[in-house]
Amino acid sequence: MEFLKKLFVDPFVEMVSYPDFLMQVLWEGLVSGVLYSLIALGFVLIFRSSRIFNFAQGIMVVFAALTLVGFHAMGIPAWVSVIFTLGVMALLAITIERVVLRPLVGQPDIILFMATIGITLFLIGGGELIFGGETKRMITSDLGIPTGSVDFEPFGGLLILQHLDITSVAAAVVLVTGLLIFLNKTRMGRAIRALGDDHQAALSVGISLRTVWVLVWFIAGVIALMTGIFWGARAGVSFALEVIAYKALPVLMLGGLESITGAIVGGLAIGLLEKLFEIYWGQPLLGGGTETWFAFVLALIVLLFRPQGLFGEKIIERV
Amino acid sequence: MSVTDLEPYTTEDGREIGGVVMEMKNITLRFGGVVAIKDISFDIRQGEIRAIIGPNGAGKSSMLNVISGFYTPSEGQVWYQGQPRPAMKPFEIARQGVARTFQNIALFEGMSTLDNIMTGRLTHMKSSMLSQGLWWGKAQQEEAKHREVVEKVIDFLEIQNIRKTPVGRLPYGLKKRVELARALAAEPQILLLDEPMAGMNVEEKEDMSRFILDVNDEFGTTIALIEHDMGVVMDLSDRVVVMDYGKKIGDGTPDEVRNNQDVIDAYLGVAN
Amino acid sequence: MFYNTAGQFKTSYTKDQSLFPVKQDAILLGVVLLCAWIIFPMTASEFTFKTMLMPVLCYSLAALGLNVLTGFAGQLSLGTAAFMGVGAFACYKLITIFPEMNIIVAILLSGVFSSAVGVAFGLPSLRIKGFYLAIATLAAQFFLVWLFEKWHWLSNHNPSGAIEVPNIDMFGITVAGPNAAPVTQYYLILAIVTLITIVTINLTRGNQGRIWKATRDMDIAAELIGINLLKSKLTAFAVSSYIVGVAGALFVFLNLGAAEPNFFDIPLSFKILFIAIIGGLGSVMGNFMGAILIVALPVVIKFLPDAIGLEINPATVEHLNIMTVGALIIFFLIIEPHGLARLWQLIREKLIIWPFPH
Amino acid sequence: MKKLTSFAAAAVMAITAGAASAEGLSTPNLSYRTGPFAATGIPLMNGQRDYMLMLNARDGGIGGVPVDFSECETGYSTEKGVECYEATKGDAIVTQPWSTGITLQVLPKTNVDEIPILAPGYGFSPMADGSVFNWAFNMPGSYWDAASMILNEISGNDLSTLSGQKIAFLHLDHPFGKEPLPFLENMAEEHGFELLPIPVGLKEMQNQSAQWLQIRRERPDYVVMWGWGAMNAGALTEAVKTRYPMDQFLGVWWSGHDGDMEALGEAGTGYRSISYSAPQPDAQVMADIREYVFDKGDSLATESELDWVFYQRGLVISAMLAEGIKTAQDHFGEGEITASQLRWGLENINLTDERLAEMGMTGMVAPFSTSCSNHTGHAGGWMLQWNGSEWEVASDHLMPDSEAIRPLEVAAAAEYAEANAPWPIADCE
Repeated sequence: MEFLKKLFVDPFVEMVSYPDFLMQVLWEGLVSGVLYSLIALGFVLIFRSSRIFNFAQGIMVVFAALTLVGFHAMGIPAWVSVIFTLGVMALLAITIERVVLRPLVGQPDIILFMATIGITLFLIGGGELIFGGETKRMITSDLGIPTGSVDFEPFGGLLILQHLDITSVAAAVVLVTGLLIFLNKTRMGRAIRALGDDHQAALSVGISLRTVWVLVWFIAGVIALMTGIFWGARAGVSFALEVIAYKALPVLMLGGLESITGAIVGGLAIGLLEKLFEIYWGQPLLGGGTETWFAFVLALIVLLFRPQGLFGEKIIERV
Repeated sequence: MSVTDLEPYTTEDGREIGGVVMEMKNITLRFGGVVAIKDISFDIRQGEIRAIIGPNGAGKSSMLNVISGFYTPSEGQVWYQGQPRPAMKPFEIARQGVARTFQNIALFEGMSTLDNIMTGRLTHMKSSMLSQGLWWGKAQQEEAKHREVVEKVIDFLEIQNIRKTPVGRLPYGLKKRVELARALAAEPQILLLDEPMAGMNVEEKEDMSRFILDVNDEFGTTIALIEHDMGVVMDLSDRVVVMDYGKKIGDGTPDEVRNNQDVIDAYLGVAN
Repeated sequence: MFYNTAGQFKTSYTKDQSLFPVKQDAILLGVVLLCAWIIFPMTASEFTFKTMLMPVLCYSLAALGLNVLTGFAGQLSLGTAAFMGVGAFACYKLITIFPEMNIIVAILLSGVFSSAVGVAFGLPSLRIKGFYLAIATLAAQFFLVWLFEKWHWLSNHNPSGAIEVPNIDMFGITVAGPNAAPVTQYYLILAIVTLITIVTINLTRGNQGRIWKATRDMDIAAELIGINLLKSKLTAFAVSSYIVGVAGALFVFLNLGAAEPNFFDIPLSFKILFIAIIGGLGSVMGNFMGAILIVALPVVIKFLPDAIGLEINPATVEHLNIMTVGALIIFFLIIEPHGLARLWQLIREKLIIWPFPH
Repeated sequence: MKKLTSFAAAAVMAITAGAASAEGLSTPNLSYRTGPFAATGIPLMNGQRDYMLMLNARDGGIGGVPVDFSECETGYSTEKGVECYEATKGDAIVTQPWSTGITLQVLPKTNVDEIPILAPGYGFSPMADGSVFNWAFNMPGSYWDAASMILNEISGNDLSTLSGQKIAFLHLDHPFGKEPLPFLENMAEEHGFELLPIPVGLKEMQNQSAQWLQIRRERPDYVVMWGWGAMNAGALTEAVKTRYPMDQFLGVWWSGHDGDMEALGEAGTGYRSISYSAPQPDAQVMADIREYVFDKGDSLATESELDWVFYQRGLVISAMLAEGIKTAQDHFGEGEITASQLRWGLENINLTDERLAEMGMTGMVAPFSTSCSNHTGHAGGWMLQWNGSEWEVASDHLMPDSEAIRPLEVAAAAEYAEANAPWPIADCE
């Protein structure tokens, strides 16, 4: 009985008793969720266009952030560094397409997946070799990102919103909106989406597969840079950041590997739910630290009932 | 001779045709709102070659999938060996002696021809995982015993020289033959062939027709096949079911079907 | 010339089904076994035992387990390390609850526990496929490691959370713990690895192997020819997790001597996946080749500059090492996606007809 | 496969042969300059390295024998650490494992290999009991010392005042972070304060929002941090975000990295970190480091790093090792001492103020001495406080409550010996 009460009653009593704290929890979850969504979005774009499950997405986040900080450390103005970093990400996209993807065209999915793990290791080693292993500070203020915070006092309590977090949410909304416009309104964008639906059809309208791949990897690089800036501003820039990339995986399970909507909604849902679970159930009942697995188990359970994910279409099997 | 005549008889070429081994009773199959098969009934007799024909989209493949248990009918029942077949998993149906081939070849690409055909025997293999792990003794003997059966099939289908070739490297026609071999190796009660001649050239079709007839003749295997190449079917089969838009529009001997006005309208008129 | 197969005829199916239809293969394997059983133990230093020979064997075994699941039955798993952890923790509990238990028995038994956990996490495989399943196995990975950390009973409430192997005797010889001689441990590992490898070869070349491969190559067709997919997948999970669990117990008890929960975290899973893939999915011997490349080579690279008197910052060496492993993975995937085992096959085919090109 | 193995075998032979040819006093360091812990590790290891380089350049080594200070990269991974231990132990006279996890693994092996293990201010606190842990040394203070000093500081040297208070123990979920738990639990029970352990997993180090939400909810009177690597920066950032009062936030000596604090700047004002070393930028030894190492371009450190707490602590660590070597050399009258001779040396260190002055290190570490039954030295330390731009020594010299610690050390050591039977126990009388 006592246990059931702790499981089903106490958490909700606490939520209602301290609504300001609940709001804080939800806000923290939302901010994480936005970043999960962004990483998942990078995964989805690459998967849709090339069937590659790009494990290197997480490391691209770190690599982009390190490059940015690295350029700035050389005395280059912040925004020029951003442009240079974009250049490096484009170069990276071209190199990956040329050196890794092209020779592996047509190989089984798992082989391409492994190749992206190879890329991951290469970037970790290379990144640390070039930039050194110590944690760098993100050039937050140089980029004009506000620091500090605003306080609200809902229900007589306290809700603290970091300017940084507000900015990152806003920037993510802008980025995603821009991306959706690009995908829906431009010829190139439609090509990327078409490729996800049907390779042959996309090829027949005269789109170069290679151009699309390079472009998609570059877009993934842009997303990575942005994620890197905001996550790096929160926690410093080092390769320890790569672990957040794992969080994008259950998002993909939940949202579906090919669904852009799924990535966004799934990311937010997981960000919110894992924080709620950790604070109200994980910490009081399980000794905490549940955020490492909660999202995966949640996604697993959802998938048992909907094998195609929340946003995938039901597949009729044929022989 | 009419369809309702169920007495055993002997065909002109001397094959024994027995009683009904499988019967479809009012089968209806729906996917969501789409009706793929609508209230179809027919039977398959022991030892005969039974064809299901019809234009593209007539529901032939769906019908075959119902027989092999891959789809469960929305309404109606399949009777097998005189009894209604309960809801079963496809693998259980296979274990009851229903083997099949596939329209789009479904061989195990990572295995050799021999291993592919050996998988046909697995419903007959008994040794436990433990004895397989230990290999020497029971598992080894069993392996050799079933290998003999498989070698007979290989000889029969004249594919000795590709025995150890990975099937991924085989040309299309041979793949089809290996698939037939795999189904035959199971020594099935009923052999289902899903468009066995699709995509073949004339020569390959002739070979395949010969094998189908020989299988039926030599092992007495009951065969149900779907095919849209009318010519081949009419020569091969004892009785033919004709489907169109999910409905049965004709059933009988090739001659009867050929003269059926509905069939001529729906199928022959279109095809020719 | 050396691989001339002319004149080797098979007169029975049993002979044709034997492991080495070609005599030279058997000879080659004999040479390898001779090295493993006699030459290495006589020449290796303690360092070689502890950081190369024994880890290579343990990693090979773990990769073999993964290969049963991924290479033979086609179910991609990213949670191998967690199942190694289950094996290691189970062995630790067995040894501490029943101190009288023979260590070999305990190690072989601990696989049963990882096998059971593997089956539990394998259940979703019937509904979840491909990358979705791979991510689902990550649920096992993260959940189990979390459990190792939070459930202090598993480590007997050791304040550090780590399991530490006590000194264990077998027939009067210390075989585990700090006082054990590396050569003893090496032989024990080698014996168990050899045994399990033989059993796995038998399983995978016979009926069960065909069932798994059929499931892997085309699961729908497999079901329609009479394969119970659930059973096929679950036996694959069971056998795979058993082997992986034994590998974990072996690694911790006979090689490492202690392990923290986070040792079984995801980098280890990936390392084993690399081995299986570089070695060759669907191959038994490939795992050993893969392990040599992924486990032993970095050790060599790491200590080579020092050995030849080259002064390089060790951090630089490590960075280069990580890069090298990454590049090697990509390189091998490009030249032969089916791994070293297939590469060897191709070389062997060339050797069979050598010196005549046709 | 055969070719590969023979290549590997050849390479191994090359290694073993190569390792044996090293000259001088081999004092390998199992360092980590890669991975998520590199940021905090690098300044420490630079300090260690530079001190030895300085001795070689200035005095031609120790007692005229050059020091061979090589590093082996572990990335803070226990498995790689053991690899390094095996690789370097050949002619090493000491092993410096640099992680509590590696220390715990290597600990039983050093008994067999007879190599002293030097874990200054880390490792297993009961190593203080030299009768059980013959070969292990963790001077000048153990984690239990650190925990005790922190409790003394916040209670104004009267632990009973903590009664009824709540102390959150934010720690890395790793052997290192869990190490002080037994002591803290004991103290909580004895003095009636509530201890709230909050673990931070390796994967959560940079995203501690859940932990800090918990802190906000629980409103502890103090937060004591056992953090390392990227965890420290993560925790400090979150503390600022949640407005946790910095003067109620204290860390162990590994949670006081200048780099992290500089990133925080003013916001970190008031944060305290216990330290067994105190930076002395004007000490003679710093002048020597600059003259003999840094200005020659032999150092891996940067200019600003030289004044960091961690860099200077690195110097102290090497200085203690050097002192152990010197003590052994003097006692045995040999320059090229063996591992077991060094063991004796480390067990008989007597680092007095006079000696520290001779070394040019006055005030960098408190004087202490070791003995057979006391391998920790229990030198005590100082509370460093961040003033917004740099660390300040904000307390008098503090001492741990040895009366409370000693019985726990002895009991834990005995338990360890029992679990690892047969375990040799020395007679310290």
